[in-house]
Amino acid sequence: MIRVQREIFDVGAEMAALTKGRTDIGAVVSFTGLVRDFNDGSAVTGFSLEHYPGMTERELAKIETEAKARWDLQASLIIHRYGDMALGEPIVLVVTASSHRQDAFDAANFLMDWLKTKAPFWKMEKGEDGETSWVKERQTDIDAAKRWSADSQE
Amino acid sequence: MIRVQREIFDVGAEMAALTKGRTDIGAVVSFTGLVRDFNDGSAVTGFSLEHYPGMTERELAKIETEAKARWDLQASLIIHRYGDMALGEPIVLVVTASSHRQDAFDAANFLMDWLKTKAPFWKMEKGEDGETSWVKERQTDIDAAKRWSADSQE
Amino acid sequence: MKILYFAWLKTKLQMTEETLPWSEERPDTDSLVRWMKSRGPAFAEVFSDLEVVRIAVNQEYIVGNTALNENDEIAFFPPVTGG
Amino acid sequence: MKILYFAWLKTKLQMTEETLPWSEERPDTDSLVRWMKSRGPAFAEVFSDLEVVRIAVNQEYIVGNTALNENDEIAFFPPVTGG
Repeated sequence: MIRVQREIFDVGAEMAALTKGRTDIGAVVSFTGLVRDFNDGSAVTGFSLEHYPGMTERELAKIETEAKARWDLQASLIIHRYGDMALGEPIVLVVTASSHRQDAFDAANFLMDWLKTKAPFWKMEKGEDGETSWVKERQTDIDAAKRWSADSQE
Repeated sequence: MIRVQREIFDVGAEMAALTKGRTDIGAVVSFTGLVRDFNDGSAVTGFSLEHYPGMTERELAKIETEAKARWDLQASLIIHRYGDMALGEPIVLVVTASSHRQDAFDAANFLMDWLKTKAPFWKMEKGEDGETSWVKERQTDIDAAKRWSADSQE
Repeated sequence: MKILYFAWLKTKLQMTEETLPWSEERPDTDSLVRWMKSRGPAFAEVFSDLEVVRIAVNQEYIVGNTALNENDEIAFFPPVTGG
Repeated sequence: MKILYFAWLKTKLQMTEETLPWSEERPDTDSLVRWMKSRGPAFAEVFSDLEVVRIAVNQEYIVGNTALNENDEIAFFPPVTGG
């Protein structure tokens, strides 16, 4: 399940909804990305995310489908926000549920790595001086995403 | 932070409490273990966990300390229940917070693997016939824990 | 053809989208990029380093030169930084 | 010495804990286990396969034979299955 929204979301409520009423799920892993007050050593005072409506949903759906093909998942959820966000607010949530602990961990890790390099979102930060700047891609994110390509089923 | 308790806990509330008021945390990973209605192909109708009070807290604290030594963690939480639990209820929660996504993922994965093989808990399941049985250790858990020993700092 | 710009490309070009009439001079993405570079200093700068410009046609990333049709939606944007 | 039993050891021995007087016959964990085996059929069975019995002294796992003192807490239990 994927959702792209401007509104803030409640991590706990989303996780609870995914497993509510189910007694067949043994392991749930979540990743939450939050707006930090610093980045690369500089103070961040404001934060905004632009995205490409339409393509965002397509890419997230493709990534989720790939995760379901690679791991034994009973449920999964990706929520990604766009627009203005306050410091400390959640930006993204990935939840994976599986019978197997390692499947849930690996799938969540994979979803984040691929999302980081494929989903069309762009972060803009405001610094202490009030200047806004577009965040640059990180080599560590590129490298992290490549880990999953060696055993790609594509 | 570690907690060993009989009472049920609220995954979302625990996660929220860990990051509440903080704007320096970028990544939070959680693992939740739930009581399933089957195990190794057999139906499970009831569930109970015995533990070794005192040693449990010591082992969990040691495991958490080891994770903090290995990864850059801003916060961590381990909650483990004991006693009787209903199907679908949470058994264990591990939460890790870090500036770095991969640190949060790896630390949570490690905490679960070591907890599974070191923390003195024993599961008892009740089957469809009403018979109770102690759950046997799994080779996959032993192997999973060994992954983290190759680069052990001990 | 509908053209979309995102993030710093949008900021530099001061444009979020535009509609271009179909032209046989721009039958594919390579020729479209060449034409873009010729539009003026801001465009020349934005398209000077294609290493930092991603292209999507009809909301799919493209690999290599890609043929274009009249009703295509072409998007130019930097490497993504979400998550 | 305080002795604790957990999980199926507790079930089979029908005992969760007991206090043993200090004895020079049981100065370490190896001799304690030998003495345990001699206590009767249930004990002999429980301690027959030490591969599936873990030992903790004063709430710490032990490695190899370990010296015991009068006020020690010794626990016997199967491989753990929490989480």
